[in-house]
Amino acid sequence: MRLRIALHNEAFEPLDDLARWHAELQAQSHPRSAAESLFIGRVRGETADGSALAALELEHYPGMTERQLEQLAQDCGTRHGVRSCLIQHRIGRVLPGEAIVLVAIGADRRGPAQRCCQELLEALKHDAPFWKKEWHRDGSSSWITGNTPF
Amino acid sequence: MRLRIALHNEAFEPLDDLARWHAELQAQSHPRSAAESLFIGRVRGETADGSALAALELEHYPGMTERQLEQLAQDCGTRHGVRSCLIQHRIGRVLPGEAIVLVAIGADRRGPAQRCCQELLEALKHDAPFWKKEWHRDGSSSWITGNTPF
Amino acid sequence: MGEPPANGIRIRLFAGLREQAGWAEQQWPLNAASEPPLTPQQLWEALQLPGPLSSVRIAINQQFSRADAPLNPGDELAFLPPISGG
Amino acid sequence: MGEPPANGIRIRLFAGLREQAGWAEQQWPLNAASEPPLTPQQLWEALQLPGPLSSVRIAINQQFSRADAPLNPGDELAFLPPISGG
Repeated sequence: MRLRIALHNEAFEPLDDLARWHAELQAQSHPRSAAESLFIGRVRGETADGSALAALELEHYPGMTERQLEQLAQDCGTRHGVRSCLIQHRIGRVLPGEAIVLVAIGADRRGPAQRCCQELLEALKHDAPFWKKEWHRDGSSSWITGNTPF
Repeated sequence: MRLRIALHNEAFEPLDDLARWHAELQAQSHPRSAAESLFIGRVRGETADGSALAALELEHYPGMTERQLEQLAQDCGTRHGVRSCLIQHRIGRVLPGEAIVLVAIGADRRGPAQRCCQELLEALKHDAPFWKKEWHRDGSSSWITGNTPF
Repeated sequence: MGEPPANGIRIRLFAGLREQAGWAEQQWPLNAASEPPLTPQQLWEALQLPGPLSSVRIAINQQFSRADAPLNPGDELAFLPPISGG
Repeated sequence: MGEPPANGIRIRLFAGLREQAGWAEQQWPLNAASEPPLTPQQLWEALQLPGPLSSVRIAINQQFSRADAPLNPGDELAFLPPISGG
């Protein structure tokens, strides 16, 4: 399985990253996958309680976060027999509308691609050390202590 | 729900189409979705029986295919309460590695986006009038009478 | 000026079925709704199309329909072999 | 030349837990593996960290671990409040 994991501390464009990833796989003579399942997550304009969000701050555990993402991707990719896996995740201060996560799974068939993409997204939400703090318009902030409902 | 359906009789680049779709939604003041689930299907290099494929020919029922895709997308999108839906599908002669289908679903949460993308892909595979013919290297051809396993 | 309203049934075949039958489309004369009504099943048999009717799906005016749905003058009837899209 | 090998326990806190405790990291002296061994649970209590230990996850050397896992000199111990990634 081809695997790439990257944390960005500045805004990234998921479609540009995907195009680069596809070009790299092609350059490595990795034939294009018959099935690719992708997910792009972006920061909402509202906080969990419905008020306007100024920004989201993403803290992580340098070293462990990357290692844990790699382990989760390897496990999930092997379980589903997929061909390629790209994970891009933001850290730092992220503005509403900006991309926060991109997962792209290439496989020979749509079932494994979709299942792996979905499971890996849940896994990284629950088992990769990231923490989100919501910054409100009035300058106050609060840590989010769970994920948004599925 | 914002809906766009297009049939292409020449090769299309899914990421370019996606970028245009996102730009159009933005231009219409449609805020970026917090969750976007996507699927890209490409033509395999092999036929169902494992021999090398020269090309796939995609026949459709002009008028009914577009109408049926729109109906399936409306039903699925409404059922899951999603915000946007893009379907691009090839017709005509498609070469190995070329994109054949793109489905992109934007929603407020990842569950509805993923479920809708997955269900709509199955729906269009089973209920939109498309027919695939495999062209072999020796010039012979055969119609495919079912879908690849999930 | 303009064409007179079609008053037969336009019958269309697709993909493998079209190739097996050797034709893509034909017109079946029907000037008025008949009683009992003409159905896709009757036309399938009258046209001696290949294989069992259960192997195909039926569309009337580009909507999926039943084999015993009544046909009316001007209808477009299509016999669709197994679909393989996406 | 170079630093001597670390032989205490490096303790790290993150996110809300770091802010509540008022510190991000400290060193706990431990020159040799003790008997019975020192555990994350004992350190949680000794450091008087806020809330029940069950509200956090524990990592030793950047791998998830149990609260009663034995700690050795040079280990990095982290207490992780509820994760919210993706």
